[in-house]
Amino acid sequence: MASGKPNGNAASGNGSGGPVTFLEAIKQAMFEEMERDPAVVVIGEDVGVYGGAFKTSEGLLERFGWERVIDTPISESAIIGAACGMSYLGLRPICEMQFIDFIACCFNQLTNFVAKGHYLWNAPAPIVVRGPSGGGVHGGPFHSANPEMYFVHTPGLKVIYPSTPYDAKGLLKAAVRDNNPVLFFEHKFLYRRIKEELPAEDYTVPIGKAAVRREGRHLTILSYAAMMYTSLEAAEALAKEGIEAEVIDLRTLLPLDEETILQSVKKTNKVLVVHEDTKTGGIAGEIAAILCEKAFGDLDGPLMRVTSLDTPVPYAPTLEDYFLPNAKKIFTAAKELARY
Amino acid sequence: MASGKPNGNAASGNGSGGPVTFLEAIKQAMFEEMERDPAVVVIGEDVGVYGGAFKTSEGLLERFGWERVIDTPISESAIIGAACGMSYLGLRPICEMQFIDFIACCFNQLTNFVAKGHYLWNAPAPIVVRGPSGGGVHGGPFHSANPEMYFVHTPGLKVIYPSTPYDAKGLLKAAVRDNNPVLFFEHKFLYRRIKEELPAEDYTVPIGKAAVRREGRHLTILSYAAMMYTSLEAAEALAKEGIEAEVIDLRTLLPLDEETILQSVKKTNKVLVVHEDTKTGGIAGEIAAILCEKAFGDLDGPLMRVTSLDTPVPYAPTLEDYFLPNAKKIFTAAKELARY
Amino acid sequence: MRPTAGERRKRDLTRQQYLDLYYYMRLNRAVEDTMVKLFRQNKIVGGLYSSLGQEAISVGSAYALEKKDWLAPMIRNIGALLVKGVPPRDIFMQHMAKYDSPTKGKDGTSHFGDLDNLHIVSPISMLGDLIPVMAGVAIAGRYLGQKIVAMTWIGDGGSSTGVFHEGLNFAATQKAPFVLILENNLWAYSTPVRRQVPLENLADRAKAYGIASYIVDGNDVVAMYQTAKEAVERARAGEGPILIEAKTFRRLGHAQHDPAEYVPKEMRAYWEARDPILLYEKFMTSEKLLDATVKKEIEDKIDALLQKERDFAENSPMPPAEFAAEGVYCTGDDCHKIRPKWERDKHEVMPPRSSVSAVWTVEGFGTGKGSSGGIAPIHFGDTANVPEKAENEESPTPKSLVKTAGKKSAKVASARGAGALRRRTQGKRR
Amino acid sequence: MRPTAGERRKRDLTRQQYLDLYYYMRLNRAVEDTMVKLFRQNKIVGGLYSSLGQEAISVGSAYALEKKDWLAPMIRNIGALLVKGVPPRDIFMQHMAKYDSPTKGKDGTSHFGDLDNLHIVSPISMLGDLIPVMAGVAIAGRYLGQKIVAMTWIGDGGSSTGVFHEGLNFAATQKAPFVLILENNLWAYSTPVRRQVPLENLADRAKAYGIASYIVDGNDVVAMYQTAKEAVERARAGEGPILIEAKTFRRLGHAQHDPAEYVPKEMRAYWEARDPILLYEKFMTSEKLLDATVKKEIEDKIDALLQKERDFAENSPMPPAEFAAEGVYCTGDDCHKIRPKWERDKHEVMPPRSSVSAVWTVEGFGTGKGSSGGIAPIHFGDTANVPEKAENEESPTPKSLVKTAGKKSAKVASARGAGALRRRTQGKRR
Ligand SMILES: Cc1ncc(C[n+]2csc(CCOP(=O)(O)OP(=O)(O)O)c2C)c(N)n1
Ligand SMILES: Cc1ncc(C[n+]2csc(CCOP(=O)(O)OP(=O)(O)O)c2C)c(N)n1
Ligand SMILES: [Mg+2]
Ligand SMILES: [Mg+2]
Repeated sequence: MASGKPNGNAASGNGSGGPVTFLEAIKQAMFEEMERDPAVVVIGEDVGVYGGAFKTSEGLLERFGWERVIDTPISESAIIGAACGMSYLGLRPICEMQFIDFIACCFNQLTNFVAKGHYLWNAPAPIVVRGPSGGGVHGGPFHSANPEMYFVHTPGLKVIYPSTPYDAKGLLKAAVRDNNPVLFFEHKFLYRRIKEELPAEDYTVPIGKAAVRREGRHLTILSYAAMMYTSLEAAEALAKEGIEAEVIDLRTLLPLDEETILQSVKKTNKVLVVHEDTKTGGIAGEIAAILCEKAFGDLDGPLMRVTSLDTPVPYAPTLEDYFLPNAKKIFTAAKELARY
Repeated sequence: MASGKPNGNAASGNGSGGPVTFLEAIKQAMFEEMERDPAVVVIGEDVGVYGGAFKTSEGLLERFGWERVIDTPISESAIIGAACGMSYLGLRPICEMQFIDFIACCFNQLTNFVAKGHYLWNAPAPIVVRGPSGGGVHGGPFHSANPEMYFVHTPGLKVIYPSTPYDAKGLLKAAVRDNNPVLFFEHKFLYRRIKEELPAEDYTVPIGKAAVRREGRHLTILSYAAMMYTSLEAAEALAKEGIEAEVIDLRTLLPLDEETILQSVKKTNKVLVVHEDTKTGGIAGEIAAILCEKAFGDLDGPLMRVTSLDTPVPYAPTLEDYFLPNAKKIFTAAKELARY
Repeated sequence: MRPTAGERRKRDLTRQQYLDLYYYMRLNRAVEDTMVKLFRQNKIVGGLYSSLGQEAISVGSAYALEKKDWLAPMIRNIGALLVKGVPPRDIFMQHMAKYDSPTKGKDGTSHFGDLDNLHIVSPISMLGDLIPVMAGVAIAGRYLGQKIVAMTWIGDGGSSTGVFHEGLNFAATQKAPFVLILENNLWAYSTPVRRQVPLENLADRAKAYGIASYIVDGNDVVAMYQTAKEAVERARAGEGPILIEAKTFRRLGHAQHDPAEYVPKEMRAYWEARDPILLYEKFMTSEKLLDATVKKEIEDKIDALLQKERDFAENSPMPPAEFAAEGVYCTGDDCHKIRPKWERDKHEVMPPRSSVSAVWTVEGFGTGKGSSGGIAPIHFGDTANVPEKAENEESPTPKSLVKTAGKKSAKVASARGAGALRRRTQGKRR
Repeated sequence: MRPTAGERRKRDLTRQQYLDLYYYMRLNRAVEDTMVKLFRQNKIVGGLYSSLGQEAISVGSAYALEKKDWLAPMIRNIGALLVKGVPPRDIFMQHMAKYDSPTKGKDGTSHFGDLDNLHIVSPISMLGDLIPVMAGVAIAGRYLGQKIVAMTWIGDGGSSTGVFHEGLNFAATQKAPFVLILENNLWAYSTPVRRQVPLENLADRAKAYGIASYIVDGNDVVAMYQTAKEAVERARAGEGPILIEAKTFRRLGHAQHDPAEYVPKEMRAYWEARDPILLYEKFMTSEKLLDATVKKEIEDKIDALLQKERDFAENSPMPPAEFAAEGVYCTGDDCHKIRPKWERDKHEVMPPRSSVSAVWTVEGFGTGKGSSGGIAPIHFGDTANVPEKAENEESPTPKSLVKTAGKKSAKVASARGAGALRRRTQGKRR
């Protein structure tokens, strides 16, 4: 296999034909970006020979070699620091956190070094930091994190949290090509549960643009990542009761696509934000403040939120189910909101 | 001096008579708690012989000795980790971050180990993490942090950010006695600028209670730390124009004192949040969401916010002044809000 | 403080101790075998890690601790928990997320502790974080006069984390009574040790902190125990933290999901032949410490125990959903019952007896001045300026450089006499 | 790769090099003296750090770099910036937060870089963070075929940070062409080195990574240069990262606000007598490299230069307020102009030439299998189970343990033959 093409299970370029999983979409994005540009390298724990704890980088080492697929020691700060240094010479490193929870271990490098470089010293660090995030798979309190708000609150970073294979691939490619540091969260619940046919040709999805997943006129549900599906499920149930929810996938959390949000609010006059992240300090608050500033007159009801509980992610399925938002909670909140 | 009383400049107990600075209040709180309870120890960089970079622990080593005032290597994760371990045997460590910015270096220990212990394993870690925070003193991008929201978004922690010497002392004592991990931010701009007479006797200020600093009926300004003074200054200017602002000092950011906030909103029907923290993801958003949930009917105007810019803290005084909120910006926003 | 050879010999084990080590290794393995069965029946909620082939390390090292000592397990230290007194049911229930488990289903695997009785600290998944925590436990114990030792484990891979360094360095500066067992099982997930740490012996990590270290065959339970015992007693005696590298091998994948095909077959085979239980059985048999009857007795005892424990675990309910919302904060008096247990006169740490002169003494140079009355910068440019001393205001005291920097002159590059400087070699190559 | 003694001798400096070192040390000190004046006139915005007495380190080490090499300064490395080609005005303006400074007033002190021309990376205040960053620079340069070396500095205090460990360990696993100068000035703010690091020689930190290290007299500029030069060339030749401990002393306080009274007077006096410029002047004079005329010339040149640079800096405006809002993100094409400069055939790193067999080879045991087609856990309990191999399915290949664990048998505690186990000593005490 030393110089062969990757095999069927390994990474491959676009267009194998059938629908691909979220996980495969990530792999394709990395594969294609590495094919396109030798400045793109992958760095992380067990990303090479093993192909990543979730096999998202499987086949990359085989095709691109040891210099471009770097298995590191267990040192998240070294991964981010080294990637930052590499980007200073024109490389485009994609860093993997084995689980996104471990991003806490390189918080300083990311928020103080990487995020501030362009503003302070004109030293942009175009790196991508990606990894499996989110709950619902009984990963327990240290393998289920939704750390997005720590970074949405850090000027200088961009934060992406896609929900479909199409977006995952297109946004990851956009992230690699972006001149800023981008955090890219992959909800592991979606990795193999969602499949989609992808275009054969190269494409990107623009960073900073939300997508309307379902049109509706009675209220707007804003969500992202795994909660998109829960929200859509709730929207179907609401439709049966005559409530037509517009469901918007935020996709990028920093910068937020205010335009799409405001447009929808103008139409529906009511907003429900659904996020899997914990409640206090979650993105629903930021959206509430934006709506106050820019659409107060449009609001016929209060912004409402359905979120996880303000606790660590518990391990037992009974507890985690209770902890997480679900379609019923969304349905109930939406019905209440619709009454305004 | 080996066994003597601390001298005039060093730490001393309550009641020296005259008004004391914010800094002195902090020192008194630590001194008195250490006198009261041998379980209380202080740990951090240069806290012993030097008495802390800002001299907040001056005299403590002299009085309490090497075992209770621990000069550490430059290792923030070791400080937090060790404090957590010490607390497991019943000690009550007060950890100093030399500048609060360096809390980013122990982010993982704090948010994953310390914050989650009680919920997960019934292992509360009653430690206090304190340090100088905030801008306005030309400390530049790495010595001016307002990191409160990272921790307000972390269930299991408590977050305090006082504005007066009285509160600083009373809340720090309450933090030491609290059975949960408490982050205690000391705005360094206030250290020597604010003086106040303190009670001679032992007292605490309850965690989780806001304080109404100025009564008013036209709108409510919510703020904390250094921005309290800026808000009060703006309130005076507003009063001259016939606008009476109620100014509330949040004091504790997690848990927020919703009762006091809601009470005021019931009266004024308008809310302006002022924080020195950057805008996106700042606490104003969380407050906006809470008001939507619990006081939507009371709001006659949109929640407005005056905050720092969404950038790192710039170094040059011209830039930092522009970056920070000031009385004029508050005044302008409040006038606009009052018009609703 | 170090024991003489004579003292060491006396530490050879009693028959009961030999049997204990055997029992706990067997129990460790049996508990994990049971969990593999539970896993295959889909009764384990999350991942399942294995310490197959590493049991001698967990058992031998934990067996060196006294009841009052503290430990914190990592994922492959079920054996240490058993030795410390955790009943197997707790381990089963942790993995099954049952309501009767120590964490009541909130956390899983070996993530649980017992601060009050067994003196066990829960780990978190982030590798290395326990090291400063256990250093803190160690110095708190010393502060309270308890004469305890704190112990934890770390993998070859985990030794690359920043917090390993901060924790061990801090422990060393504090001379904390702390023993760290570095389980070098040659792999960190899929990454072989040479890609994580460019060292022959990971015990050399200790050299960065000036602390003592040992290398021990981690598949030899007696060696493991004796080494740990010596380390624990040295640490207790005040010699500071000690690092023990135990050489071993991770026989299965990282966790149940991982077939570990990246490991050469021959390597696995080599280590399978060095199974610590097999080796120990051979030894015990040849030393007449074990025969078929005793072995059978032990096996029956374990079988019976585990059947009971497993039944209990299986019958325990899942936690009620609403319990998820409880317990983020410790509120009221009931949730924090830990009070410092003073085993020294606490007045020693209270003024006036605690008071000291707050100055540094530097060997060869005396002490500086205390800091009282200093000022600190707030506006960075607004503090009083320090008058700079003229270069030669004070006449130089010609002290030996060796003392100052604590360096041995032989190792120092450069000429002392500037005239010779040109022809000197430039730096000791090391 | 190591130079022979003969080669080393040839590296003795030219007259011009000797003079350059002198010039830069004097310039370093003069620039800082000027800044002290500016500080006292309240023209410096933030704090002011000093490298008084440490100039030989910054100058000697940076002088060992080639133009294409990269460096990143810490707060006490103004001298290194000057050697690398930064004009003094930039340093003045950085401290004065002027609009013409490299960061246009957004950041201060030595916090600025020049990625395009001078190859300087800006530090941040958090100590140690530069270490992995410069390791990344080093491996990126190697990847592009540029044959560069990356250099940075760290204090005795900074060597206790977690990121020091992660960065240096990573660099070592990568054999990165990276040189780290550990400036042991015996104090970290108010804390003496023995309270931060329990080592005689901080160069021993290197032993945790199996990398080469040197100890050098940091007040001897020629030794510093020659040591750095040798290290730089060894790193460039592929020997991996190298740590140099430079022994020195922080002559002033941590920054201008700190009178540093905690330092014993005698210690300061001792080191004042070892001023690196004085020592070097003595040496140069005795070697007839410097006389009063040359010295005067150099002083005049520096005076004239700094007068001009200072005037420029003082006349530069403060940044306009609105500029604060600009530049958080790089938008458009103008703000990121860095393109990789390939100095090797880039097809080497593109398929098919880049393709490899994705397996680990373990010395003595061959290779494992590639990972293609594996699956990963998502619901932690939902993946296919790995059939466990029976203990003795494969016959053990009796390979030497020495190879396996890479350990020397002499160092290993425990008996190889289990029968001897009882009477063996338990672990090599180290
Ligand atoms: C800080 C951190 N990064 C990554 C991980 C993911 N992870 C869990 S175990 C593991 C490998 C651990 O290897 P080692 O320390 O050698 O222990 P072993 O599994 O061999 O017992 C990794 C990478 C983690 N737990 N913590
Ligand atoms: C991570 C981190 N913690 C704390 C500080 C605060 N601080 C700045 S310099 C310093 C002392 C540094 O000592 P050393 O590394 O020896 O360098 P020196 O000042 O002696 O050159 C400290 C504690 C910091 N900059 N970064
Ligand atoms: Mg391992
Ligand atoms: Mg130093």
